[in-house]
Amino acid sequence: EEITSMAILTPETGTDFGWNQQGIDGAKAAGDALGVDVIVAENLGYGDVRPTLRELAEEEPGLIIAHASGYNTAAPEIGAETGVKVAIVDSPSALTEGAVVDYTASGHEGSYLAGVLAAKMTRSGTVGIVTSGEPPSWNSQSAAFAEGVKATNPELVIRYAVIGPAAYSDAAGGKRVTESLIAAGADIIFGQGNGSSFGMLQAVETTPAADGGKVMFIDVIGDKTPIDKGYLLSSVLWNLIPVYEAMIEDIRADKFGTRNYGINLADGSVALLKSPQIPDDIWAEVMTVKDQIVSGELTIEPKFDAESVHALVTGE
Amino acid sequence: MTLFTDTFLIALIAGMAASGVPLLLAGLGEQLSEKAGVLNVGIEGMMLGGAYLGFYIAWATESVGLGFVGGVAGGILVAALMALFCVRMGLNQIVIGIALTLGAEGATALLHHVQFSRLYPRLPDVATWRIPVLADIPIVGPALFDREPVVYLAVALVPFLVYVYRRTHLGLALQAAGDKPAALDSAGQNVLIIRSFAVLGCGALVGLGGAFMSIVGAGVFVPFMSHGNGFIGIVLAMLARGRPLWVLLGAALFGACLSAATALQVAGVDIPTDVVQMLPFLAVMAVLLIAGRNAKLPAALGAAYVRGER
Amino acid sequence: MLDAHPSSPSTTPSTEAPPIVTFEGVTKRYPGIIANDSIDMEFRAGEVHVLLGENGAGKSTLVSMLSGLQQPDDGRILIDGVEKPISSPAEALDIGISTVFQHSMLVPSLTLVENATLGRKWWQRPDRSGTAKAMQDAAKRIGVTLDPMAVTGDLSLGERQQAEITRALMRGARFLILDEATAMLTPNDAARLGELMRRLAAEGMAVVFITHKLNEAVAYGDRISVLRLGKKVGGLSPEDLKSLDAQEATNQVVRLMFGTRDTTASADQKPDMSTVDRGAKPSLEVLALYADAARVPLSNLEFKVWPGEILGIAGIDGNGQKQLAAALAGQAPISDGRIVLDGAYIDRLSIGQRRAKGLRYVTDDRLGEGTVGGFPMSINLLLKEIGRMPYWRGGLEQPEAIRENARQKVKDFDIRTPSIDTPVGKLSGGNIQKVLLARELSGSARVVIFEKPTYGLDLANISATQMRIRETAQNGAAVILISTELDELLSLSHRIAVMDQGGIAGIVENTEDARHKIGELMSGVEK
Amino acid sequence: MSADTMTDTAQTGNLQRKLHAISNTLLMSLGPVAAAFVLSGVILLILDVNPFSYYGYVFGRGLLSPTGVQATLTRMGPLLLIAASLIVAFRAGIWNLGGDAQFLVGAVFCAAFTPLMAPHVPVWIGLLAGAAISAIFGALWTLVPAFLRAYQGLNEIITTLMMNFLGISLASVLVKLVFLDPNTTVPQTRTLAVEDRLPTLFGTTISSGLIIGLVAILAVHFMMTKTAFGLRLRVVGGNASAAVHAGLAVPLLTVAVFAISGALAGLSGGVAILGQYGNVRADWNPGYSLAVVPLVFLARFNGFAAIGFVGLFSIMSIGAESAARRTGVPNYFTLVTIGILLVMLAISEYYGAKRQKAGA
Ligand SMILES: Nc1ncnc2c1ncn2[C@@H]1O[C@H](COP(=O)(O)OP(=O)(O)OP(=O)(O)O)[C@@H](O)[C@H]1O
Ligand SMILES: Nc1ncnc2c1ncn2[C@@H]1O[C@H](COP(=O)(O)OP(=O)(O)OP(=O)(O)O)[C@@H](O)[C@H]1O
Ligand SMILES: [Mg+2]
Ligand SMILES: [Mg+2]
Repeated sequence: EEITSMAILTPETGTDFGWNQQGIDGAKAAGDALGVDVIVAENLGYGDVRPTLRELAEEEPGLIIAHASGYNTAAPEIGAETGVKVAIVDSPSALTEGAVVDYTASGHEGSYLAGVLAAKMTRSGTVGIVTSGEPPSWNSQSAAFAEGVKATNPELVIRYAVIGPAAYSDAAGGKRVTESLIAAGADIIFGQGNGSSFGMLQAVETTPAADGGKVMFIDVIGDKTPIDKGYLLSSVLWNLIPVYEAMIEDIRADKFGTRNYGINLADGSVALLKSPQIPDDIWAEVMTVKDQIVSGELTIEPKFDAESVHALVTGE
Repeated sequence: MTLFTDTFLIALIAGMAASGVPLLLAGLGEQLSEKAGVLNVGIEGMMLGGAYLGFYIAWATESVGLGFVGGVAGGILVAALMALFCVRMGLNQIVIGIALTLGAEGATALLHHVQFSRLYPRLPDVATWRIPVLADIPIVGPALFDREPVVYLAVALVPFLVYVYRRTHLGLALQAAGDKPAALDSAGQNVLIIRSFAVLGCGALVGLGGAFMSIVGAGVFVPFMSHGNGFIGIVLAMLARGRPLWVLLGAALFGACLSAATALQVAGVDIPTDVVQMLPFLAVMAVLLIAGRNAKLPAALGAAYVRGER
Repeated sequence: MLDAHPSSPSTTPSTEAPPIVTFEGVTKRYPGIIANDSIDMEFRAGEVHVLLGENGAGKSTLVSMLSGLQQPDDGRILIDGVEKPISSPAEALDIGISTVFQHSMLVPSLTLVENATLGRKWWQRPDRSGTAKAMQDAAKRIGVTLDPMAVTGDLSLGERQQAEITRALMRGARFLILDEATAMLTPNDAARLGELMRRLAAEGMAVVFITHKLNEAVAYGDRISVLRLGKKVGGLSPEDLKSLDAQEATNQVVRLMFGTRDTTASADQKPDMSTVDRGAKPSLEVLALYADAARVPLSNLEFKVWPGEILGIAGIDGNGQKQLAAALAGQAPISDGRIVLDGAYIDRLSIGQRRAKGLRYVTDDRLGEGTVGGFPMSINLLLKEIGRMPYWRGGLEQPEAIRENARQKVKDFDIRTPSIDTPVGKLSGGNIQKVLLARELSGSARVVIFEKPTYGLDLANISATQMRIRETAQNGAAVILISTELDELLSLSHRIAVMDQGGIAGIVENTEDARHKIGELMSGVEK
Repeated sequence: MSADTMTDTAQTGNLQRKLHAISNTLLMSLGPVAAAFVLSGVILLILDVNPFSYYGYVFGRGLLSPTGVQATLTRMGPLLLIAASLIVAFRAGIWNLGGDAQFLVGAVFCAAFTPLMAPHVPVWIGLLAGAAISAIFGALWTLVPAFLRAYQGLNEIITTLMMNFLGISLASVLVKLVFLDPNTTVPQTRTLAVEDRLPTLFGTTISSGLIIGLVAILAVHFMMTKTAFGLRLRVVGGNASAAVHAGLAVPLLTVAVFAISGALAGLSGGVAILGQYGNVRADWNPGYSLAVVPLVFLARFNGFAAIGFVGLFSIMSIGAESAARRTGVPNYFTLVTIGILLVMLAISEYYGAKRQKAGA
């Protein structure tokens, strides 16, 4: 079956150096590479997305990518109603031949590596996790990060704080909570949040660690290097291009709906950003762990619930 | 290593102040406006106006001081629309308030999109003033008495407003404008001027709060960053029933609850985050249930004043 | 002293002073009505200019244009001979026009002092103690005592009116307007205010005085203008007033006001003692009643009212009359004692239940609790009958029945309204009262409490209302008549109780010497 | 905030006058729409977008395209229920600003129980039960403000706002911790199967929630303007002291108002779930109540006018989303457009009232 156009829907604008931007940029790149036109519907929020889905379906795209876990009920329903193929996130069980695929993007493997990196680089022995809320993808990355830290050095202390329920845009809250974690001894912050992550970054930039040195920031999903002031230690980068490309190819091969997609270290769709702040020897050690994961020697189970995160950080 | 070190406690108390100041300013502003009879549900919009313009000017001029002036101007800009529509023309205050909130949300997000969304500029740390003796008090001193000057200004506004409300004719005029505007009018004072003044004053205070949020609180502007603070300001103003000190206490309570929530999480106390986040609201509901009694609002609150109308 | 009849006018300035304010063809329209129709009028220094007219004639409208609250739709206003609009109250005050409005213009949440300082420069500190002293001095001039630090909202309507007059005097203006300023005053205080008006005029002030009491008009006025349906229909010049005696002047004014309609005032009638049957069971018994109220708690009230009897309640306004009425009607809680209606205790019953048992209460707070200002007059007439047949059937409104009722009441009670759909708040003060009376006096009542039923009414309406109060008693209801008008009480009541500071100072039979006894009770002689 | 400025216009009038009124209303609502377009058109020009193509898309999508108008009509269902909820409260002088939480609490309980019931009972029973659950829980959420207001005199603006914050949090706590669908990692309730939802109308995608909404708002309008009960509520709203004086059971009526208003808001949540969403996700809050509050004020608490304003709002929100995408304007612009439209509507309502006064 041929596909000449596809649509992607995101809840926020594609300029967040994060989830939305990775989705939109990835879809555009995949489309460019494989000759598929891409319609972008961004900033749709988390409310009623059905009208937009129906409207996009009227243009008879070969695929609609519903790039938010909040869309995973609506998209398959509208897909079924209008006969358009859809890709959704966070619902592996929704897989339907010829109709629905899932790509649960979880950077947990990369986050584990980030944990290893943080454990090796902390001077104070305390690392912090700040999130703007507790959606499944944040949870799985927080949990894997904590596992990576503990696996590297069980003595280390992990401090964990959530800004608020769905406080995605609360930049001031992000800064305040990050400052508290720094005061609690953290000198490396693993931060997840959309707008609020800029507040976290600002806190890191303006608050010295207990020893007077720099606090370093580990970001997720996107690459904030262009706006970095020297505090970005790393980022768990996602690359959705291979995922979307695979979907397009499966449609062309009439195999759509026979498998789900994911991102992982092995094919490079998840990667750890190497910033100049990371010494080469430590980077090499982290890469060793990466190889273990890629080879399957080490498996990291994703944990999507908040309780697992809480249990891991308190070390229970 | 114990968690509750001085540094951590200082950060918690400082965090309380940082999240409390915008609420304090929002509450004081709303209170001023309500006293004069204008129910201002547009303060979320005024806050965003202040946050955006304050941040923009602080960033463009690299001057924090000018930034705060810009914040005040941003708040006043939105408030001027409120004064025009609701005080001058007498349009429905709730409709206009919500319209201004939506409009300011959209406009500031749009401006941010055009100007900052590729760069997300962040401001450097804001200089603090150390208050000699007080700053030496352990824990509380560095947390509260080595702060950005705006914090002192915000707190100083409390006694200042108490003075204005109780000891000046302006205070009486404000109260009359809210309780019985016809009486004020027939006494020869222009109700529309008093009310406009109150609304613009509200815009100035709230805008300053917004600027505090973007310049000091976050150091960055992001869309929708006021995040419901304006609505909490309305609650604080109504709870305080015209008394500025109560707004201060309420803002401190909210700030304290937010800090406490963070402290609980950082300490690893395993209660669901959402439940922890309900704390401040539960606290206020508890206060209401225990101490709640006839909370009288100004009699003419929300009603436009038209001379000779009856 | 209490029956101080108005003294005759003192010497009027013989040389006419120039007018301070002149109206030339001034017209004011409201939806459905021309409230002032081409009015030509002059207000001179040194003159007490009395405006007379029935309820709704347009007197207050005229005042509102003098005081800057309203602008004329047509015509010119000259100030000191120069055309100049009075575009705001501030301007009116600047010109020296100080007004006591018919409806209170005090802020309830402020103290009297604070109200008195309203309007001063905003940055100044209110000089509370200085103003309080000035206020007390001014109050002394009209012979009342005020607590300047009292919160206005705690005061009775009468006290508020006294405070407003005091405030107007304090402003030291050259043009004083008093819109029904004596409506809430005791005859004694009214007489004093009259004397004061004369003094002020003698000092060169222009006074505009609106009243429904013709004796006051004739006694204190230098010039009388009569309005009817918005038009100036005539008046008495100072020369006329000087040349006519009081009775002739009154007759002439009545003719101007009411045309040839019959308005025989009932003031001199005596109550019909035959309707009372004291052998029967009393309709209402009040036993050792106590109630906590903020300013005037009720203590140990005890009285009975028999069917057909009118019990007057006299006393200076603010001595617990309002609280008593509210306690009887069930609007305010009592702390001790019992209330018996037709042999059954009603003190535990709700307002609605008491009403169902035949207790009626005509409040004096017409806009505050008597009506819903924004609702049509027709609905206000049925405010206490909501859901009843025939106006509602099965819970559904019957518009025709409701309108018919309104039309009937408009006719019966001579309510002047543009239409029965007009919001009641837009009617003139007197007409709002008629709506209230029309509502309360229909249906069967066992006990009716009238609270200042005639204040603000014009002569014709007063006599009509008094007639209705009598009829109510004749139909077998027990009536409690609260009034500050001693003459009214004496002409209607069978017995009169005097209230003082929340208690009953005494109850006297309405015999020849009642006036004297009541005077003694009110001034506390018997204590 | 007094409700007595919102007087009922006299219901008298013959056909001719009605026609006149209708054309007046049309003018009064199209005028401000046009003015809003001119103003936001200026902003579009600054953003280098052709305003005509933008508004072409807005109406092309929201009003003229078949699926667009279906989306508009579907969206109206829950909004009309919210409007009905607010009209009851506002007319009675109860400023219930907690509609969003009442909506969510109703929605969450409905979404928690209906999917469990659905497989075991006929569809219509499941739907009825779901609707009842949502209404009951919506009403329960107003209990605290209702009693505080009725018996303590505590101002309901404060309490409903507080309960709003609490209810929004509670809804997401319930979804995350209690009513979680065990079969997915996403914190959301179980999903009601599409075939178990409210039927759509005439083979379109329009949810029959629209009918429920229309019936509710007309019923409320009728109740408030034509029945004794409604009049009692309006008296309480118009002048509470007069209501006491007239012997109305003000506290009971107050509680009743809260209960009805909360139930309608909860039902709105139920209809949204049963008709469209099928489940509730954690942290979901469409904020319908905040959007509808200005609309019912503009409608002067009149049910028919509210239908018009809700319709206009739905057209705008459906259309503007589409127009933003097609013209490349960030979707934030939709907020600006709606903000400007509200101001323009308020201005036209103001002049309308003024003219009415002058002409009366
Ligand atoms: N002397 C005064 N002059 C002017 N305004 C005053 C004065 N006293 C109080 N107010 C105003 O009155 C309002 C209530 O003030 P206050 O602090 O006295 O309340 P409160 O006595 O605590 O109320 P409550 O008794 O109901 O608890 C405030 O708006 C205050 O500014
Ligand atoms: N603001 C207003 N809006 C509408 N109608 C009004 C307004 N003010 C007065 N009217 C109408 O104008 C007419 C004159 O009213 P006005 O108050 O001047 O009468 P009045 O002579 O003072 O009567 P009263 O003796 O009862 O006080 C009345 O019919 C009244 O209903
Ligand atoms: Mg006190
Ligand atoms: Mg009058």
